[in-house]
Parts: sequence; C-alpha cells; structure tokens
Amino acid sequence: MSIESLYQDIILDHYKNPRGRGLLAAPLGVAFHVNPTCGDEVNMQVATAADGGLLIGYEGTGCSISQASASVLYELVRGLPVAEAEKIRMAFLELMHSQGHAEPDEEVLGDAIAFVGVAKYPARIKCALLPWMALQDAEIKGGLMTEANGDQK
Amino acid sequence: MSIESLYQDIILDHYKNPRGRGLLAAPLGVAFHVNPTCGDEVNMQVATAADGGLLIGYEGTGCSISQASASVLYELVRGLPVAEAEKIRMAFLELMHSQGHAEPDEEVLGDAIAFVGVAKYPARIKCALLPWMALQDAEIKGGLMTEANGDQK
Amino acid sequence: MAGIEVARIKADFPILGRTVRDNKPLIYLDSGATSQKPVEVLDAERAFYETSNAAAHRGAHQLAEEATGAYESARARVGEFVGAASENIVFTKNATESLNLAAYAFSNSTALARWGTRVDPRFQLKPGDSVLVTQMEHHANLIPWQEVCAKTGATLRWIPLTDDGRLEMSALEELIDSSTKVVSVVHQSNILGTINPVAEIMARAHAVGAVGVVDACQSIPHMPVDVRALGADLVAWSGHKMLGPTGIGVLYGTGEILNAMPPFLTGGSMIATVEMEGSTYAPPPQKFEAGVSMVAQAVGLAAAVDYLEALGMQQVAAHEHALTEYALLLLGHLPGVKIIGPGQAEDRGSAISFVVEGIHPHDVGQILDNMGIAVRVGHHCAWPTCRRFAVPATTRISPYIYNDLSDIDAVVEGICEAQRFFKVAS
Amino acid sequence: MAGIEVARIKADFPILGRTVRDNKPLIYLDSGATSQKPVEVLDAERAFYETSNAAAHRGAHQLAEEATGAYESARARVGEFVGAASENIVFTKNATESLNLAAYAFSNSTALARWGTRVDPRFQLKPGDSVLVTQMEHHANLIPWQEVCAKTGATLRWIPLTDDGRLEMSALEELIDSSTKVVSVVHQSNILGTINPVAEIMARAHAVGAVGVVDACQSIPHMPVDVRALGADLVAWSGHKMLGPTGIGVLYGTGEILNAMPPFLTGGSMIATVEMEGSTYAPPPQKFEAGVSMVAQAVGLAAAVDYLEALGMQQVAAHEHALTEYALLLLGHLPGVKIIGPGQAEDRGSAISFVVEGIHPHDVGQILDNMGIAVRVGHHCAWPTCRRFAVPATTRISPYIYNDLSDIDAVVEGICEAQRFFKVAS
Ligand SMILES: Cc1ncc(COP(=O)(O)O)c(C=O)c1O
Ligand SMILES: Cc1ncc(COP(=O)(O)O)c(C=O)c1O
Repeated sequence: MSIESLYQDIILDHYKNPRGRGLLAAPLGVAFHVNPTCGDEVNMQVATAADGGLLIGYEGTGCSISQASASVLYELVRGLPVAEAEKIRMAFLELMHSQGHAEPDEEVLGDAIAFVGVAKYPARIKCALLPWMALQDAEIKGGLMTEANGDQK
Repeated sequence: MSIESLYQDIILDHYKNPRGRGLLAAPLGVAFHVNPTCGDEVNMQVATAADGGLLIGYEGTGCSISQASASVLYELVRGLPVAEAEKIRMAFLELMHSQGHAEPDEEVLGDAIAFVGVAKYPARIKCALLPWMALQDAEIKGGLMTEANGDQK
Repeated sequence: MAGIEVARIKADFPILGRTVRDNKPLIYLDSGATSQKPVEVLDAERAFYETSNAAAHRGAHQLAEEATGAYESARARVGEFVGAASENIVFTKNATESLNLAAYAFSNSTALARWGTRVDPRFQLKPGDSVLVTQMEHHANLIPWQEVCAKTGATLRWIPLTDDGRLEMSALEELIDSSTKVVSVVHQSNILGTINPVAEIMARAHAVGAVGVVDACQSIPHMPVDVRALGADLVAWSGHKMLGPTGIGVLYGTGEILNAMPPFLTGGSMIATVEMEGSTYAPPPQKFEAGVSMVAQAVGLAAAVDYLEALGMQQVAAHEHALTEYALLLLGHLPGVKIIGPGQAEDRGSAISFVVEGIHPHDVGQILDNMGIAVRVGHHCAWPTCRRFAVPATTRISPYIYNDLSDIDAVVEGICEAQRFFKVAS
Repeated sequence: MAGIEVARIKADFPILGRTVRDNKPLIYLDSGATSQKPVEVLDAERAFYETSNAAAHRGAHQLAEEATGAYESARARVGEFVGAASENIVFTKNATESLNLAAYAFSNSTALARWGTRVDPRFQLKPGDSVLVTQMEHHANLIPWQEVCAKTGATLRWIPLTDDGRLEMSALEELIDSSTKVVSVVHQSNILGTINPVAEIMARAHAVGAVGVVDACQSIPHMPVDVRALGADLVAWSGHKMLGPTGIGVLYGTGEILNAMPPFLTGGSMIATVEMEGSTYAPPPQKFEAGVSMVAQAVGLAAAVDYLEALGMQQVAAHEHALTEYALLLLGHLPGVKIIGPGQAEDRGSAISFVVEGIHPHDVGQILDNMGIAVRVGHHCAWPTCRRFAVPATTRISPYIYNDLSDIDAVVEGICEAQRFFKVAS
C-alpha cells in the first residue's frame, strides 16, 4: 500500500485549497469538535436556506486529512435537504469503517471517494470523521435532527 | 527437608502444654499483636519484679508455631534483666533470618533452637516472631526500652 | 465428568508439571487466590511484545495501530464473554481497583459537589445516607465502602449471615430503605463458596434508587455469567483468577452509570481537552483508563477467555460442581472436620473452607503443603466472616479446571495425616 | 559512542527485527511513549509464570513463598536501582496511578478530616492553599492536581516556560509561598526534553513546608537517578518506559511521608485488622498495595533493571546525549524545521519535538511511518505545553539504547521527503 493511496491528489488539493471555509452569519447549530489524541479541531456550523437546503460554515486546524475532509463535506452536503445530507454522511461513515475494502459510489460520495485509502490507517479514520461527527452534532444542536436517528457510534 | 524439622517435638510440646500462659495482675506494658495474613494473635504483657527481672504474661490464639514461640519466650526471658532478655531476643531474630543455615547456640536460646527449621519456611517466620515482636513493643510501651535501641525490622 | 479432560488440560499448564517440597508432584488447589496460566495465554502475551508492542491509543505509526487494535479487540472479547458491549468494559489493574473506582465515584462526587462542580446526585452522600454490603465480603468490597463512609458521613450497613453461610435475606426488608444509596454484594463468596441471589438484591437496590454493584471475582471464572442478567450497574472482577495474567482487572458498567460517574484516576488518554485552568474528559471507557494501559495483559486475558470458551463455561461449572459435591461429601464425613459455609453443593461454588478440631488451619495447610498440596490458610481477606463463624482462620481448597477427584482424595488423606501428626483423635 | 553497542543490543529485542508498511525495516523512535522489551525481560516473566506463579503475600504453600520472594526481591532490586530501600518502593500499575496516589493523599485527607478522622495536617487543603506544578507537565501530573483543587477549594498555580522551553525560575519567588502545600514537577519533560532543576525546586518547596513530588517518568529510564538526591518526598515513574512490562509503575516515598499518607486503594493485603465497623492498615509499602499484585510484571521490571545496569546508566545517558547533540545539529539546520524545546543538548534529554512549516505534525509522522520510522505525533499528553508554544501538535522522536545515528539520518531524510511530498519549499 503506497502513501499515495492515503494522500490522493484530491485530498491534497482540498487541503491546500479548502472550499467554502468560513463561518455563517446566523448559524442554527454549532459544534466544536476536537480529536483528543492529536488536537485536530473543527468548528462546524449549520443553518437552513429558504428552500430548506443546508447552509454550512466551518473553520478548523489540523492535519491534511481532517481539513480536507471538512472541505469535501462542504462541497457535498451544502444545499441539500438534511435527510439527503444524512445519507451521504452514512455512506462516508461506512466507507471509513470498510478497512479499505469498499468500492465507494462516486455518484453519492463525489470527491469523498478519495478517502478510501484512509480507511486502511485506523489512526487516521478519526481525522477524516471529525468534520462529519461535528456536522451531526451541529444538526442536533440546531434542531435539524434528533439524537435518536443520528446514532452511529 | 522433612516436616519434622519444622515441627520439632519441643515445639509441639510447648504448643500442647504452654508454659506460664496467663495475664499479669499489674502489667507495665501491654502489646496486642496480630499477624494480618493469618490472624494469629498474641497479647504480651511485661512488668518488672523487685529484683528488676522481667515478669511476663501472655495469651493468644493461632498456629502451633506462634503459640509455642510465646511459651518458649516465657521460659527464656522471664526473670531476666531487660538487657539480657534483649540479647536472647536478638539471637532469636537472627536465627529466624538465617534461612535455616544457622547453628543456634543452645546456651543462649534453650528450647528456642527447635525453631531452626521454621527459618526455612518464609511464611512461618512471622508466626514464630509474633510474640517476640510483641515483647519488644510491650517493653517500649512499659518504658523498659526506648524505640531507638529496639530497631530490628 | 464429561467435557473437562483434566489430564489434557494439565498439559497446557507448565507449572503443574513441577514438584514441590522434596519432589512431591504439585497439586494446586489455591485457584481462588490466583489461577495458573495455560501456555496459550503466555504465548499471546509474548507474541504481542515481540511483534506489536507500542502505547495503545497514543500513536499513529503502524505498531501503535496494531497495539491499539490488539487492546480494543481484547476489550471486545472480554465483553462478549460476559454478554457486554466493548464500551461497557473498563480495564483496571485488578478487581480491587475496579471496586475502588466504584466507591470513589461516591466520595469524589461528594467532594466535588461541595466546591460547586455539578455531579450526579446519586453519587453524593451525606450523614443519614447508607451503604449496604454483606458480612461475607472480601476486604476489597468492604474497606473501600468503609472509607467512603469515613469521607462522607454516610453509614455502613451489612446483611448478616445464617449459620449455614448464606445471606439472611429476611434482614433485607430492614436494611434497604430510602437512605440506601449503594448496595455492593459479592456474587460468590471466596471464603464460604456461597452463591448469592444478586439479581434479587440488585432489584431491591434499584427499587429504592440505589446504585447496585456486584463483586464477581469468584463467579465469572467459574460459571457462565451474563453481566446484564445480574441486573447490576457495575460488576467487578480480576483477570488473574480466570487463567489471565496478573496486573489486569475489569469493571463492567451500564452506559448510563459510566456516563454519570466522575473519573477516578486522571491523566493521559482519558481527556477530551486540557488547559492549565481545567480539563474535560473522554466518554467511557476511556474516561476511566488514565495512563499507558496494560496492553500485553489485556491480550493475555483475551487468550484466557478463548481458552475458557473452548472448554465451555457450562462444562467448567459442571466440572466444578461435581468436584464440590464430592469434596463436601468426603469432608462432611471426616471426623473432627467442620465445613465453614454451605454444606450442600446447590448455589455454591467450589471454594470450600474448613477447620479441623485441635489443629490450627495454618498447621493443616503446612502438612498439606508438605505433601505437595497447595491450599490457602488464614482469613482469606474476609476477616469479619471468620469472626462471624468464631474461627480464627480456615483452610480452604479452591479447585479449578485442572483439578480432579484424586486431588480431593489427596486433601482428605492430608487432613488425616495432620490429625495423626498432631495426635488429634479423629 | 563507546559502551553502547547498538547492533548487539538490537539483537535482544525481537520486535526490532520486524518490518512495517510493505517490508520496511522498523526504526523505532517512540520510546518516550513506551520502550521495547528485551528477551531477558520476556523470559523472566514467563519463567515466573511457569515455575512460581501464586498470589504473593497471600499463602503459606511453597509456590506462594516463592512468589512472595520473587515479588519482594523485585522490589529490592528496583529500589537499589534508584538508591532506595525496599520499604520506600510502592508498586502501582503505572506512573499515572503513582501520581494519583500522591494527589489523592490530599483530597482523601481533607475529606477524612472533615468527618473527624485524624490526618496529617500537611495533606489537608482549604481555600487559599495552593498547589504548584509547571506548564510542561504531562497530563498525568496536571489533571490529578486540578482534581485535588476542585475537591478541596485549593488553587492551582504553575511555573511558566521560557521561549527556549525551560522553566521561568525567576517566577518561583512569587509562586512558592506560605500558601503552597505541594509542589509537583516533572524531572524531564516528555515533550520538550528539558531536564529541570528539581533538587532546587524541592528545596524551595520544603522551605515553605510543602510536600515535594517529582515525575521521573522520562528521567529514570535514561540517566542515573538517585531518588534521594532529588530531595523529593515522592517520586513517580513507569516500568514500561524502561524496558519493563506494561502494567507496572513505581512510587518512591520517604519513610516519613509514606507513613503520614492515608491509604489510596483499599482492600486485601493492605490491612492490619478488619472488622465490619472499621479497619486499620499495614505499614508502607503494603498500605498502598491493595489486591493481588502484578507479580509477573514486578519480576519483569527487575529483569529490565538488570539489563540496564549491565549496560550502565552512565553509558546509556552518554549514548543518548550523543544522539541528542547529533539530532539537534541536523534538525536545527533543516530549513522549515523548528525545534520545540531547548536547542542545546545541555540539561536536556533525547526526546525532541519539532514542527515542519506548512505540514501538519500528523502528516509528517505519516510520511515517516510510511518509511518505517515510528515517531509520535500530537500533543504528547502535554496539551497546555503545545498551547504555550502556539503549535497544535508536534512530531517527536524519542530514541533509546537501540537507536543510533543512522536512525537520526533516516528522520532527516523523512522530513525532506515530507517536504517534497507536500510540496513545501525547504
Ligand atoms: C513525563 C511523563 N509523566 C507521566 C507519564 C505517564 O506514564 P504512564 O502513562 O505510564 O502512567 C508519562 C508517559 O506517558 C510521561 O512521559
Ligand atoms: C470475592 C473477591 N473479591 C475481590 C477480590 C480481590 O481481587 P484482586 O486481589 O485481584 O484485586 C478477590 C480475590 O482476591 C475475591 O476473591
């Protein structure tokens, strides 16, 4: 397994050029998540647009995987209805727990399929998941989701 | 090493027929010692006679070694000046820490030489020492000895 | 004794091939203190050190990944063994730490609340509150609660024992009331062998809103135990009594209770965020596992679980039950011998304490030791139980999977020898 | 590097012969987290299990005698290694437990005193009292004291750091005063590598009557340490960082302080007498060792001590010093690399943290890992220290006796590779 399978170009690109980075003017829900083993941080904000689609704001510091993951998240879920975003989130979680054996669906996951290599590095899975766990938390705090249907520990 | 070397006849005799067992009317110092691993107990009392010789009273419950040791102690040290008794006590301690290699001096130790076999059973040494540690403690409490010169841990 | 082939099992335990006291073959009957370890356990520990040793949860390099994986697999395996999920299993150094962890939740919460930290009120104690244990507790499930009371002003109560070594259940009515904040009870007594109706006691505890704790040190190694079926909030036991290495213990807790408890040992790996001014903590089980963990021991314990499951815990229990029936029968008929604990094998484990008239338990043990038979003598860390039965100590046999009927015969022979040696009429 | 023959030493560590990440030879530079173990240690542990395993201090049969002997010999050996007598050595599960034991003496004494138990007033805290640590503590020597303060109303103070990663000693004047009840300081920082003037700090602590504690986790494995010369009342460290097994730690204490402290974990083997109504405790070290002890791990730790002494701790220190000088020189000249901690090898250990401009430490570690080099990344359980230096994390190398200059070269090469990979100008 090569290091390039972990750090695919798409990941490095999102890391160097994060999409949509910045905070919302009026967030509904905010979640600040930290990875206690390495100190990676993501501040995730959600709100809904007039059409019900998700608005996403975020900031963070940390390794390439965690920060690229936040950027990819932004691209994938903003503008979607919460339920649609949740499907993508679940697909991403599944990918991360696949131990690298998954054949991710590019239709659903877009650039996030680049994270397939991360699943082979248990210590990095948490990095990739950080923004996605924060998203769920922010949605719950913003009243966009209940605890019960957002349970994937 | 035979079990008879541990339980010599002298020991069994002192166990079955303890000498001088009983409490003093007016003890100067009293020490109640317990072996926390097996629950053996000795209550040791000291006083001095008109001639300065030791008076010894004791009671206890426990195994043959601990109770025989108390009986032998009684026989050996009662009536002696404290300093003489301390010499015997030191000789007994030395015997117990000899790992069975000592050639105990019967002149000094009398029946206590029968405990030579005990020194080969680390778990039983504490049993044999119990009354002798209590003696020291009772002498200190009774003001017959100071802590400083009675240090043999 | 279908199922447990003692001769085959013995071959897995190198130590059982040795001799003691002038070439006498070893008969090990002290598994209640600690069990012996099969090569499978020793191999697993060694293999971990030789291939994957690193600090679990503290690194991202390959060895650290492997060590973390090994540690967490061990946790899952141990959980599975008792019907619990991984996140409900906390690793400690021994059952004593597990029980202290439970007890300190109360004294720590009480102290924290006094200075303004928000704590779960169930753990906050005050004068008038009471803590309930039994008169057959191991010191490890007694002294921590005595200390809790000394630190909070609460009162210790205990369930007394019948002459047959069982809990006086009729006393429960009086002992459990609205003042009761925690009930901590041994599942199987290490000195009497009694198996207690813990599910019933836990239900009574919960009826008054008390926290329920079970000391399962002597049950989980010897019979199938589903910790959830015990109905307890917390269950503690040790690895070294169930074929595992020394240096590892377990605390099972419901998710609800582990979340509600404050941390015990604090330091690395149990945190969420740390600043000089204050820290926040990780969710359980990490919250309770400060410091570099005993990874090799966890791996060894998982191997012990594998070994026991391959035998089958039903089979293990049946084997021990047969040994118990046989030993009770023989010892019960031996003149001058009195069993301390239930005389019948029902609701009873294989640890059997006895006294021999006219011979101190220590001396009985010595004669047995001299014949190569390792038993425990003393108060077995249950001194108040000895006092209850007015004995200074007992001699105890505690057989396990590597013992058979002939070992019981040897004990009987040993007792007779002791009676001869000490010239006691028998 | 006379004295330490790395090639010969490596042969004693089976794990160092393995490969990682697609057949790359392992270069282990994470000994600050945990060290690897030589066969001598693994053999000692296994031999104990295969010949003498029994519960120490809990039996009178031959195996129990042997286990007790092995355990107490190990205690004496470990004591000797640091210039202490047996009775001053308490075995714990790790340094974290040792430090918690020290901290709990304060919170426990405070709670006990409140309900009438007589305690040593030195351990009794109240609002206005203060506890002093440093800004470079490992979480294990920080959070326990935060918790003590939260449980007693006392205030936590800390010695700040200079930009070079040393203690701001001029601040001591203000920080240590009559309110100071305990001063707990790391001997050698696990993140910065700094060796602190602990003897001086302990003297200042004693001058105001405070208890002095030293965290020697990163010093005792790496240099000759005479615990008495540190002048501390209590000194804590772990076995697993000094070639010993996981699951064992040490607390050294002066006889005076250990006698004065209340027990921490309570249960079997730490008692003098026990009744349902209350208990009295054994003298130290037993008072602090409740439960069946980690005998096999103690035996393994003694074997680790033998191994280190055969090398000679002076030689070990000299070897690491040479590695440190070399690494500081190379890393110090590498463009884009910044060392977090003292840049000079004087009063400094071999743990070296650094950051690489434009690459997150986690990613640096990953590139190194991919080349077979195991280093640690993150906050190293010293998060406040990272904040002090305004870095989110660092990459840390921490060499030991089985590392040589070529391993440092490999790290330098790895950093350059990371810079190439992440397209960072270097
Ligand atoms: C300086 C320092 N203190 C304390 C600790 C805690 O040691 P342990 O995790 O073995 O309890 C460590 C290592 O983790 C350390 O480096
Ligand atoms: C019933 C019971 N509880 C608690 C303990 C304490 O276990 P450990 O000494 O392994 O902590 C034991 C064994 O010693 C026991 O038999």
